[in-house]
Amino acid sequence: MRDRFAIFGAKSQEWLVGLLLIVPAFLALLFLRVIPAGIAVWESLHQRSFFNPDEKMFVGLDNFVFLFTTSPTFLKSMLVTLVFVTVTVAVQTVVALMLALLFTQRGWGMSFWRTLVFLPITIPVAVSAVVWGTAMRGDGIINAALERIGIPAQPFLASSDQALWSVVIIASWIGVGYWMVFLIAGLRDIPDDVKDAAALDGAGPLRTFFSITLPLLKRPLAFVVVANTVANFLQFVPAAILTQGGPENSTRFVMYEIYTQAYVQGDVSLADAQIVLVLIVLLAIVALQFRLLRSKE
Amino acid sequence: MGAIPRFATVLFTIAGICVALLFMLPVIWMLTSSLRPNAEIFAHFSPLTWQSIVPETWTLSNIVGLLGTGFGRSLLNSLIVTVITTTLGLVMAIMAGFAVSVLTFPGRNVLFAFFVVGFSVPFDAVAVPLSAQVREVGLTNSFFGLALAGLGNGFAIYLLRQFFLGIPRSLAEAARLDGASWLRVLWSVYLPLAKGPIIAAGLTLFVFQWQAYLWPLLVATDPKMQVGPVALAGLVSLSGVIDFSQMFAGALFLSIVPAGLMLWLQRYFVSSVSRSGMTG
Amino acid sequence: QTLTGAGDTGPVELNLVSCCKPTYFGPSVEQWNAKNPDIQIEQEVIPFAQLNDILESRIRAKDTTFDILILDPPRTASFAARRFVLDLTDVLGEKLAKTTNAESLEAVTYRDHLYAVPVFNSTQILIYNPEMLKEAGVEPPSIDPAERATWQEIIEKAKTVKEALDLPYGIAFSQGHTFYQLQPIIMSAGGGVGLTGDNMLTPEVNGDAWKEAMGWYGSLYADGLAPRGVPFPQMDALYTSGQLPFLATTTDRVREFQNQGVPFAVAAFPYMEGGEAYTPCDSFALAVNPFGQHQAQAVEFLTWLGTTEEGGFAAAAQSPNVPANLLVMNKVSDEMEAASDNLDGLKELIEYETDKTCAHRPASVGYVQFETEFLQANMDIINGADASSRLDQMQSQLEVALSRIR
Amino acid sequence: MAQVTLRSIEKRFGSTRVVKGVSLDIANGEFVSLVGPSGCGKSTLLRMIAGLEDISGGDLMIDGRRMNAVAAKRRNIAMVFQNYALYPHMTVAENMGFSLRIKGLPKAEIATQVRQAADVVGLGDYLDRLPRQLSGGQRQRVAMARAIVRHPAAFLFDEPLSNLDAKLRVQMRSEIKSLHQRLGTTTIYVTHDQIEAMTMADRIVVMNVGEVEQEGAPLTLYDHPESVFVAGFIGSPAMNLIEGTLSPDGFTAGPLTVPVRARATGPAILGVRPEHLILDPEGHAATVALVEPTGAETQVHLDLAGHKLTGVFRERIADAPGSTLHVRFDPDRLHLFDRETGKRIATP
Amino acid sequence: MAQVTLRSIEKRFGSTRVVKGVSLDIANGEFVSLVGPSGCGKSTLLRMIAGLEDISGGDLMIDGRRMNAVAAKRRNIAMVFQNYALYPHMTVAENMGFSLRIKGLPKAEIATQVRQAADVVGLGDYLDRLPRQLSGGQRQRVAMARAIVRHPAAFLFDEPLSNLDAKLRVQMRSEIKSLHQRLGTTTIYVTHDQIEAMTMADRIVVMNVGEVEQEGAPLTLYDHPESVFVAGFIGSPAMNLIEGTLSPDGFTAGPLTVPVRARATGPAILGVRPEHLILDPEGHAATVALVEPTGAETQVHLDLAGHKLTGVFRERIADAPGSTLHVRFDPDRLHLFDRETGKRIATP
Ligand SMILES: Nc1ncnc2c1ncn2[C@@H]1O[C@H](COP(=O)(O)OP(=O)(O)OP(=O)(O)O)[C@@H](O)[C@H]1O
Ligand SMILES: Nc1ncnc2c1ncn2[C@@H]1O[C@H](COP(=O)(O)OP(=O)(O)OP(=O)(O)O)[C@@H](O)[C@H]1O
Ligand SMILES: [Mg+2]
Ligand SMILES: [Mg+2]
Repeated sequence: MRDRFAIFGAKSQEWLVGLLLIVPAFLALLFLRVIPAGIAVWESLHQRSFFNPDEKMFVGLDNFVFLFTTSPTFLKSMLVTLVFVTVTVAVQTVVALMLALLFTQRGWGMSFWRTLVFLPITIPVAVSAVVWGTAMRGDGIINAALERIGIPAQPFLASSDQALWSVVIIASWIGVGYWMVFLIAGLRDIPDDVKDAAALDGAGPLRTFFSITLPLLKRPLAFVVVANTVANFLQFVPAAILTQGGPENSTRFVMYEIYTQAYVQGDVSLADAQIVLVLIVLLAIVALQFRLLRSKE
Repeated sequence: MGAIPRFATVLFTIAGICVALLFMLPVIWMLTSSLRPNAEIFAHFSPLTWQSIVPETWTLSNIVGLLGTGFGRSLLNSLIVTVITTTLGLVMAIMAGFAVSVLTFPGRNVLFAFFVVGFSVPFDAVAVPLSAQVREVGLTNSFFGLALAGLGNGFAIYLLRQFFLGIPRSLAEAARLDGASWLRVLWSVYLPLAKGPIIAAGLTLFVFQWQAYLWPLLVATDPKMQVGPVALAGLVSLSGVIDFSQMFAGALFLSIVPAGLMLWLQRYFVSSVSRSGMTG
Repeated sequence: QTLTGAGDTGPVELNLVSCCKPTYFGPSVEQWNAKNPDIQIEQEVIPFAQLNDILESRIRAKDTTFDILILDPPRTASFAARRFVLDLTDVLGEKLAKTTNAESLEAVTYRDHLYAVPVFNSTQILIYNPEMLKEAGVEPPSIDPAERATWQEIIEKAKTVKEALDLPYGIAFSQGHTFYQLQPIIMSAGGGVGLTGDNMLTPEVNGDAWKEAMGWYGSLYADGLAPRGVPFPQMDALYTSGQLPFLATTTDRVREFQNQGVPFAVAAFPYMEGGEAYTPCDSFALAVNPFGQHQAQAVEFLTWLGTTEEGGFAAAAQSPNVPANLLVMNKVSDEMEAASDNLDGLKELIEYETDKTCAHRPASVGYVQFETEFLQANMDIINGADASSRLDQMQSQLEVALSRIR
Repeated sequence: MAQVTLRSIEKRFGSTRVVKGVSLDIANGEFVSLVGPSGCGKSTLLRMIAGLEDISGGDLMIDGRRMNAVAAKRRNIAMVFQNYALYPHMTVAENMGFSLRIKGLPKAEIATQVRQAADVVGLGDYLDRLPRQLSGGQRQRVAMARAIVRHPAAFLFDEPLSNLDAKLRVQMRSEIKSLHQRLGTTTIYVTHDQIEAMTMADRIVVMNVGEVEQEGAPLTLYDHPESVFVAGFIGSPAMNLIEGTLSPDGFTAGPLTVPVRARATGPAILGVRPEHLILDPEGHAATVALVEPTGAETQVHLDLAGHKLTGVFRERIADAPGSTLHVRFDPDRLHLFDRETGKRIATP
Repeated sequence: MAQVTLRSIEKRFGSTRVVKGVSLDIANGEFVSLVGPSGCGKSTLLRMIAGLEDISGGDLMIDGRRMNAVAAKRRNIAMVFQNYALYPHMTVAENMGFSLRIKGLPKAEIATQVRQAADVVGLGDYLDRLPRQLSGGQRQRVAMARAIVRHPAAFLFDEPLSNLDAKLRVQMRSEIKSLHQRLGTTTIYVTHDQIEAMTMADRIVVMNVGEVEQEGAPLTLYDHPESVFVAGFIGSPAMNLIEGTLSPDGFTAGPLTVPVRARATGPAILGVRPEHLILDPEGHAATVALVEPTGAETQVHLDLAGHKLTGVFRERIADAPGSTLHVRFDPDRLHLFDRETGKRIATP
């Protein structure tokens, strides 16, 4: 036993324990996510014959070249996705934070009201999409309400100008309550005495929020932003059901593009090339966010 | 805090109710729609009247009809699969989250980066090759096979890491000196102090699995293994017509379980105590 | 040709991948199981929206866990060319020719080989609300294919009724986003099926006829006559809740509307002025998994369905669709017509359309790409895009997409 | 600068009464020390004055205005917390400058003032560190500096020097005192350190289980404790207390008799401070129990006729435990208390 | 019980050397006090001994075994943290019983031991409270009790009494001492309290910026500090240090001349403890700057020929600032240090 891990110092056993604790999750992620992603990288360098899917040819970067030069939709879908993600993450994070603040205040039945806000995430996305699609119909309930207050009916999902924003609203209705939960957990973790100190230093509620609460919420906030980015980057069900990527490709999210490519049209190589690009873009964004949201504490 | 006027409490309560209502409106509409005949659902949008929300004819036939389609069984399947995923996934995530946040060892950050890559991989995109492998090892039509998709959840690990980092390290040190093994430190110190985040992580796993749709389609070919969301989507007829009232009834049934769970777990979201045993 | 499972003795369990409600194949499976203890069939139901996607990926992965699959006829070429379905020409070709609607058989034939047993057929009709028409003083269109109305006439009537009764809309197309429902209109305007060439891999979707038909179709929405911004699955509900007088839809609505007690009458599917009449056709067929373990037993079941009266009836029992099995076709349409006294002539109409006006979708390996592109273009046109330029765009995008098929 | 008045202030946590009707008048510019046993409610009282804890009963007046319902941030009071409560995400400089930033002072001005305050507490080199990179004492000094930098109407200190070494503590003590002299800011200062309490404060308030036992000038409390509790609490090592009986002959406890000048008779307690034990060959013979040299002095624990006494002597005493030492009590420095009530018995 | 040996122990945080080669031999059962200015590395040293911090260099031996790589939980060492580190979710009783529960002791046994330890620290009534419901001093006592209950091989205390009131501190001090006498457990005790360090320890180790300045028996350090640093650090109020020159005539600092018996000459520092200033009408005339009565004594800050001096007198002195006081230095108690090296200059 003596000095077996001497090079690591007193805390050496942590290495072994850490290893053991990580192994299950590591294997799960390795086999369920990372290896399939690796296969996608390999496949993206090949082209499978349509008529004989078993036959595959090494084509180098041809698939990528196709995506960037020939594909009529890929670049557009990347752009649409980036816009969607940026807006949705911003909207959802801000709203979720506001709700988290509201629902950590003292009030009657607060936990019950909070649960109601959380409820939408539990409804199958496909059904939520139907409900909102119905509500946003030209003659739907939202337009009826708008007309009541004197605003003309809007086309919402039927217009290439409004469709993306409509999907943002739907995605936010679904997600906001969910992200709120993490922020509530984070808010609860901020020590009271630090807030006390700020109050004595003369900080009002707003000041305390921006100078104390927000910086100390950085870790959970970083989680929400990163997780939300990834989740929305990969989100496509509402758009697939409601708009099929339209009108005029305005809601053609890149995951929908991949789904169509791989499942509907059976062009696996091209889909894999897209997956690789999505992964690269996503990791770049996440790395950037990590950098920006690193907490000092 | 001293000196908080009482009317603020009233104000916050009202705000809370308003927000909750706003989020509930679509759900309420679903609820009432599931209690009215299919034809009536879309009849009263414009202009807005009370009938848009309140059914003219109340009927339970949608719900009764729904239960006749074996929906109950699917719900039960969903529950079993989700419990498996949540339990196993949570155990794995807690262990890994603890390791990458509390323990210090070489390669820790590399491992964490690996987890980040892991959760950036779009699952829908790798589901097909994965389902082929699951089929090869003979896990199709098993609850475990269904649960597998949710197990490799890097999000839960990342989430727990973020919160574990917020627990003062000296607590772990005190426990170590008290003779606790690292597992014991995890069990006796970190778990009780991170109840809220652990519930949040559990919810992540729960919701992922509860909403799972594509994966069950790929690996659960036996109708006896059908899960709720798939059963719900099956209410669409050949020519694309949907029995909306039945679908809404089903959706509501599907959300009862997680909503109830959330309501029950509320009380563990108590104010954090993680720093209250110390100075500085 | 040898089929797997041919020599098997003892009980076998077959897996049938179908879609939609379990009742589609439920009665057939039950009746078969009751009579064939050695070959028991288990039904797996996949929601319609994902049916083809899931099948595609499972067969590509050489899934052996199912034996019979539901086949959407326009996919026949694509599936057959990739050997995703078993060639049934030798075992069933001749027998089926005697008992099955020839048009339906054609739809599941690729390069003279038969790949599936057509179980259902479909056609479309125009449903109208006789009470509304009467109130607005509009002459109802005829159910007689010989006196088929033109679309232009119908649109006029729809406008009149809409205005007279102050209805939100005049007409709806229950599958108006799909090529299935729009193909007859385009062809009636003189357009082709959209794909040509040796392999049917050359798009031809921006000719004058196409542009005219689609321009006309888009104008219905632009004018507010047809409902823009309403999800297509909700079109029927507009009709049943009394918000419009005309609904172009499939025959299966007849039974449904009757059950619901909705007022309706049937007219023949209209045609474009100066053109010929076409109607959509074809519906699900059953095929055999080339990687399945019990092909022989699967064929036995398909034979029973496609070539016997008993099997045909079993299949037709709960389906609102038209059977493809000629042995039962007559009786089923009789029943449908007899169900109500305002349906006189429905049987003749169905027989006429399935025989004479059937417009098959293009038998191309690239049909999926074609259908996907059409859906996008069509939705854009419905939402107000200029038909002409949008079809030009579709033409070029489709060329790119089809160029990937090698 | 502010005048702080407490009128029957109460604090309940659930059903536990932690502060039981405390009344105090603190004049403008006064320096008051709050002392009392651990858990007696000192921190709670400070927190109520600061506005961090709801007041369960009574009135808190600052400059004549009732402040019970005024938010903490409007009271312009600075507090050094017993557990520091530093902002973990801010550097030392940011921690200190936070209140100034809120006031909207220009950056350069903030930097100057922060640097000044940092120099006062000797943290000039640590301005860019985060709290977690500091030692315990360094953190405490940051907390001090954060209060000093603000020039508030009143200072509340909750054991601000407890984690500092003796040298630094003496230094900080005089810093605080000269600061007080310079600024004249009303100050309430909780401490466990006798020397701090005695030397810094204009007035000492002694608390016991949520109540004020006695208040007064430091030497008054020292020389004339009104109760056994105060007598035992003020002064370290604590006053020796001997139970006995008072008769016209003097004070008797078993074989021990001490002549006193009290008129009262009955059960009583005699108090004598350790430094008022005088080595005297003529004195009572006592057995040495333990000798503790502190350098400057020697603390000797004695057994005198069964009573345990402590004496503090300037002399280095090296007697081994068990040996005999002769001591007498300084007759001018004796205290007498009623055994029932614990109250002081007047001596003419 | 354990014997602890440190051989050139080093600690670096990044590039900062915080502990710079500390060597120490602590005998089995010894009670060692570790003192030094804030931030000098005391806590860091304790943490390395406990196994909470990796050792950057040197060897740590416990009972002759090299322990650098042994996990904290296997060292059987108890530590009272400077910031308490109580388990916030456990009651006082659970906090105390945690280590026993891990050892697998039966419940009844745990309850008994917990109760005993709680009584030692006077927390018997608080066993069911959570840490956040306790006052600062109460928390510190829980931390103490948690260490006591364990009967470990060695105790490490990091300023365990700093938040306690004087009375309780004296009481706890003797508790710890008698505990040590009873159990004989090797103890390393960090403190800022002079009296604690002097009276409790067998040996005092004085640290300064990561190094050991001097170690030895308490009185040795007090009477013979080897350096200016130790001279100034040990003793409170601190020793008066006067810079001047040593010549065969004695020690000269401006107009002040003090006869000393040193052989060396050159720039030097004269040290005299406050208690070794003696009131004497024949002595040097000094101006009173400040008078601080502490009750038992009076601390007087003086200005003697431009040198600031502090004197501690048993007498109550009421002279107003500005008045003159005559003092002389106890000639037997003078200390001399080299001004360059800070080292002690031997006096015969
Ligand atoms: N949240 C709470 N719930 C219940 N009791 C509490 C709570 N906070 C403090 N107490 C109790 O109130 C009493 C007074 O606490 P307080 O912190 O004011 O003491 P203190 O005089 O500052 O003591 P110390 O000198 O040890 O810091 C203590 O007995 C403590 O246990
Ligand atoms: N994690 C860290 N990173 C950088 N420097 C550190 C870190 N922890 C401690 N230090 C520095 O190391 C030095 C020694 O710290 P340590 O806590 O050991 O001091 P200490 O002697 O215990 O002081 P105190 O009496 O104030 O508690 C201090 O200057 C401190 O700022
Ligand atoms: Mg306190
Ligand atoms: Mg320290």
